[in-house]
Amino acid sequence: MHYDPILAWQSMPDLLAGTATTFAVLLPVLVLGLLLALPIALARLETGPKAKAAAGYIAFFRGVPSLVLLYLVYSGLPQLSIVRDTFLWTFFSNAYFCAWVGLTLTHSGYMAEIIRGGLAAVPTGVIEASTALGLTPRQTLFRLRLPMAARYVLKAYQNELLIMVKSTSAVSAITLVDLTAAANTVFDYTYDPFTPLVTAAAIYWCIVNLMRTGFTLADRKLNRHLART
Amino acid sequence: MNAIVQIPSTADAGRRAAGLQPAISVNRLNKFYGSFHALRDIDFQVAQGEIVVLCGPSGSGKSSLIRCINHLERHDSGSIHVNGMELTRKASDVARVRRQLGMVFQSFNLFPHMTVLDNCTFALRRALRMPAAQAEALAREYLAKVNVANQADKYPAGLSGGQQQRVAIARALCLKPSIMLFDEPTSALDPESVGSVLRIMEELAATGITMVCVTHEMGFARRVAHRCVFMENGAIVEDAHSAEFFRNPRSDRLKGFLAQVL
Amino acid sequence: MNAIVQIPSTADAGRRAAGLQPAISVNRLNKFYGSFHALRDIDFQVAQGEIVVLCGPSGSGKSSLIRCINHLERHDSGSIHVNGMELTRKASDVARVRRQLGMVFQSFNLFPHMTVLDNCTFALRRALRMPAAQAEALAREYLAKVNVANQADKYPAGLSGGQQQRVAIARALCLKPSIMLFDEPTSALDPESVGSVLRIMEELAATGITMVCVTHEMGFARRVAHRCVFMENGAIVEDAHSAEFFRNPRSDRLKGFLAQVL
Amino acid sequence: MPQMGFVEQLGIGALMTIQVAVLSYLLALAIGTVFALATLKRRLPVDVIWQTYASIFTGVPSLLVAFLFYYAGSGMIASLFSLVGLSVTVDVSPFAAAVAALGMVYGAYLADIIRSAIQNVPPGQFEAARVLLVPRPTAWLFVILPQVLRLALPAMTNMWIVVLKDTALISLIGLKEIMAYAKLASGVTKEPFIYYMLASVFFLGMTALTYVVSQRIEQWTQRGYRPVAAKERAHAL
Amino acid sequence: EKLVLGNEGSYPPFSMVDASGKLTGFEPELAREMCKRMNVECDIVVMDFKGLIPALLQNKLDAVATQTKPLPERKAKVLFGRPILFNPDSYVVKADKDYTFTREGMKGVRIGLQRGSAQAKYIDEQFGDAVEVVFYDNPDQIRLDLTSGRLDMSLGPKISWTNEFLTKPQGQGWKFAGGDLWTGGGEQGSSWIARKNSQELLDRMDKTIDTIIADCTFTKLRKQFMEVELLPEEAACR
Ligand SMILES: Nc1ncnc2c1ncn2[C@@H]1O[C@H](COP(=O)(O)OP(=O)(O)OP(=O)(O)O)[C@@H](O)[C@H]1O
Ligand SMILES: Nc1ncnc2c1ncn2[C@@H]1O[C@H](COP(=O)(O)OP(=O)(O)OP(=O)(O)O)[C@@H](O)[C@H]1O
Ligand SMILES: [Mg+2]
Ligand SMILES: [Mg+2]
Repeated sequence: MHYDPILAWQSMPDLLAGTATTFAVLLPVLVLGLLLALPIALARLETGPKAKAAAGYIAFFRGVPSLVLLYLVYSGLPQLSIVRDTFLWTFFSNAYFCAWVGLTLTHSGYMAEIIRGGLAAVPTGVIEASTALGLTPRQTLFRLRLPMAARYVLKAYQNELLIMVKSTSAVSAITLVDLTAAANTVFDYTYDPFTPLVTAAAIYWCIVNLMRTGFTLADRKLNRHLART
Repeated sequence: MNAIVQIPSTADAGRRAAGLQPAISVNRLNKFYGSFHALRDIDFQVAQGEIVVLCGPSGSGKSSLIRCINHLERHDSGSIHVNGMELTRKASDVARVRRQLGMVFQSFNLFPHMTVLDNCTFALRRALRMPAAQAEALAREYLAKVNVANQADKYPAGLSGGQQQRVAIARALCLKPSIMLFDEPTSALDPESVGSVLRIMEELAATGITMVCVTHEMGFARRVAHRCVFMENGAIVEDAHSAEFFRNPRSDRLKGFLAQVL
Repeated sequence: MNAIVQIPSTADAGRRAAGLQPAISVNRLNKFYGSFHALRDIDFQVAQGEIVVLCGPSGSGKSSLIRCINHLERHDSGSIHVNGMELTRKASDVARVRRQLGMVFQSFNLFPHMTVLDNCTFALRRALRMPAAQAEALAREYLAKVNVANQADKYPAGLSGGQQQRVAIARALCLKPSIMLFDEPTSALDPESVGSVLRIMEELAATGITMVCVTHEMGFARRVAHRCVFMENGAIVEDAHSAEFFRNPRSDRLKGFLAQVL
Repeated sequence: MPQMGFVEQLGIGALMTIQVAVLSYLLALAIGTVFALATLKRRLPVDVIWQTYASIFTGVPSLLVAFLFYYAGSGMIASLFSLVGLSVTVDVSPFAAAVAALGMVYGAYLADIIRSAIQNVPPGQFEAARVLLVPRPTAWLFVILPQVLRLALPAMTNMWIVVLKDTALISLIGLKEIMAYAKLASGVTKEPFIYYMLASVFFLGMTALTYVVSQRIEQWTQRGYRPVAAKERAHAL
Repeated sequence: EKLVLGNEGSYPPFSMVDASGKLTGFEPELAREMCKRMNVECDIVVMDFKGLIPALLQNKLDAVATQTKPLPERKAKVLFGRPILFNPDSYVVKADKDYTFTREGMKGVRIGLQRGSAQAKYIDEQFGDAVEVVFYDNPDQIRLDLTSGRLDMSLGPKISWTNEFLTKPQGQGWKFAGGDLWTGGGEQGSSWIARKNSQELLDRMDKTIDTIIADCTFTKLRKQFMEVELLPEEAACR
């Protein structure tokens, strides 16, 4: 078993195309997941039926393997005629759309829990100070609680994001050729598992470590106020 | 340094002389936490420009009263009027009343991720929609008044407790409230910082602003307050001119309390 | 209630009368945090049974000194002897010296997940390997001494600040130290709780134990301490009999300080 | 309708999933704890090792790590032993490769979680234990650990669920866990949804069980902490 | 002597795991018969198809008892035994559609193929980027997507497409087109394989299978699982 640089070079275009697919799947999921997670996290902080529903949502989508969720969206929903025979089909016939839906649901489940944790960690006194200064609850939420929560959860968000980058590879189950799938295709043709997978691993490594660096910089910027003097 | 107060207060807080509207008027106020009766039939008036000190043992309801007045807690019955406006649960009423009130907390509650200057301009810009430049000028003016102008670009964590509390006072003053509420503003401070905050409060008192202050700094109460109110178990036990309050405590409980804290 | 002390201390702390070994003897002690010189050439002696109060402005190095004495911080030069034993970096020396010392922190530092009783028996059982029954009996005895016997089965969070601090004192006393160190034991407490802790400390002083106490409670210092030491900028500025300390402060800085805190 | 035989196989797969997940998680906990303790104080050599480890194992998908261990593991172990002059041939089983891969990947994540929990235990707790003469190991075990657990539990529970679900990715190295059986069963019966749904029910059941157990542990770690008074929700939207 | 054989396990009726968890299907049964006659103890390991050759190369398996097409790049790595079956490929298209299988005729067609298969390679060589290829991990998904309308056609082995699709209700309205194709370099038979250094083992396996075919046990086994004949030699056993 040895690393074959020539094969690695030859398969580079395929792997880069796979990387592009990975991003095409990932980026909308990150944005949509975040947007979806916010109202769920807020509902979770309340009491009563809304909170129960939010808790159920989080439990369900964190619990179901994303592979199954993707299958369900991609192959399961078309069995229903309201999906199959209406305008919805124009969306659901597209594998990217299905990937976005499936992964967004999973991601939003995790994110809702992370955001809830961050919001809960904002000291009550600070919220009261904002209230006493005359800010409306909405202003307090967007201008104070969320910015502070973002600072608390940076690390948890980083972990979720890194795991998300890698678990995007589940989309190969619904025909998308992401980076892992691209490496697997090379592997399928050459029976050399080592070279394409190590090359893919190297690309993942670059992506992830760029993100980690980004987070370190963000942490330094956002948490300036904690810097020891 | 002490202000010449326009309206001498009467110890009989229930029925105030007519003419000038009271700054704060609390009537038969009751507050429950679940089944716990935290405030019992409170009647409490503060005249315009009056400085009132609230004291009493821990858990007696001092904070609860202050917090009801600016609606950080909802009251369950009775009424609260601030400068003649009734405080109801309507968001618009709450906002109108809060515009009259500045609040300073025991634990400062500065926004840790904003610089001192941003702490002060935050409400000006977001709540009053003041242009940034104007807000900054105003904030710097008040920061200078409390002697922390040179700390404007630091983060709160970089300041001593006394400096933080003075920033908190400046932050509240920026909004030009007609009434300031203080909830144990010095009890989280080290002994030397206490002095600097009390001095700022004295200067503030001299400007004729109305102040309600929960504190155990009896020296401050004696020197600055017009009236002292002693609470216990959610009720007002004594309410008297401050000279009278210290010289002639009527109830045994207040006598005991003063013996402890003096 | 005040104890009759065996050994009258002399204000000149540097050269003590021979005969009895000093409880604590600190010589030319220096301590740096990075490049910051926190303790400068400290000479500091405490005789057996002596009660010493340390005071001074924030950041003057009071805590650092106390913490060096029981090796919570390492000193960089100079020597520390406790009951004649030198404190070096050797683990066995550190342990031997710590056996002599009880420590009470400003923030109590009770173990939040253990009941009051377990807090007290923990060290007895784990460090001294005392049988459970004996440890419990001892712990209950000391809890009774500080008047919290009836709280033994509660968790610290269920107690008031004053009660928590008294538990912390009992926890330290259980190990029968010959010297007690207090670092601002009352400054995290509400005004009424302060009284209860100071009373326990006075009773403790009356038993003839050696005590070093960082505090700004000047009333306590006056009534109980034999000697008061004033620190500033990492150095000892004044060291005098307590009567002398308050009556005749020599340095201007101490005069200013006393004016602030009294 | 699902055929009972296949459901039984799913059960066998579920057992395998649980075994792999539990062992991986224990390994990850061990690795995480060691790294957390080693990196509490910043020391250059340890820091370099840790940063390299973290960047590799959080940077590479766990599937690929498992692949490498499975296919190249024997060689790696042999060359490790040959460094000390031993010639050893170890056959890396899919099970061992899976456990090692998941354990090492999630160990990197857990190290961060555990370290920040330790750092958030008030320093006064360490100091109180020291001045009370409590030996270091005892203090860690009885004073620090319960408090670390209280702080880290939510994140650790999350990580457990992630590990559990990640076992599904390693069927590619021949490990027959529940998702592999679901795939086999749907391949034979041509009824994919039934078996994938059953597999999901298993995962949801495990998540629910995790929730119940973590609540129990949480109650235990929360003893002594006053329940935070449910304040009025004046601030919520 | 003990042999470790690899088998796919999810390619009915050639290879599957039945409800009791037992590996069965034509190939495992044939392999068991072969082992019996070779007088060796066999361990049949179930593994993803694409894991088989790497595992073989890594000595995790001694031979692979799953039909494998002799593609050139495979032949470069492993040895192929005697053919186990002849299984030509054919296009599967909507019954009411007629395609000419040229670059022009296939323009814009969406075709579903198994990832890494010989068919995928063939389509790529024939039509390049004129067609839109969608890759799948397993043929069942291709069939689902044909019926759901995401795909226009597929290309795959006739035997399994007949068994699994065209003779089933959901395959109504679909047909083979384009005739028999021998994708994968034109070689016609699919075989079992072994490592390059196992020529001797492979010869023994081949010889044993020859005897199994000769005494019609092969056909008997095959009939338990399917109707179509797999080898020309089977004609003797009709
Ligand atoms: N959010 C709450 N939920 C339940 N009980 C509360 C709440 N806030 C306060 N209380 C209770 O109400 C009583 C009065 O509390 P309050 O904080 O007003 O007292 P205080 O006089 O300010 O005391 P302190 O001097 O300790 O600040 C106390 O017994 C307290 O336990
Ligand atoms: N761990 C540390 N690292 C760096 N500097 C420190 C550390 N601990 C204390 N210092 C600095 O050493 C000086 C003395 O601190 P110390 O805590 O001994 O003062 P103190 O007299 O106890 O003050 P206070 O009354 O505020 O408790 C201060 O300036 C402080 O900032
Ligand atoms: Mg209060
Ligand atoms: Mg200190």
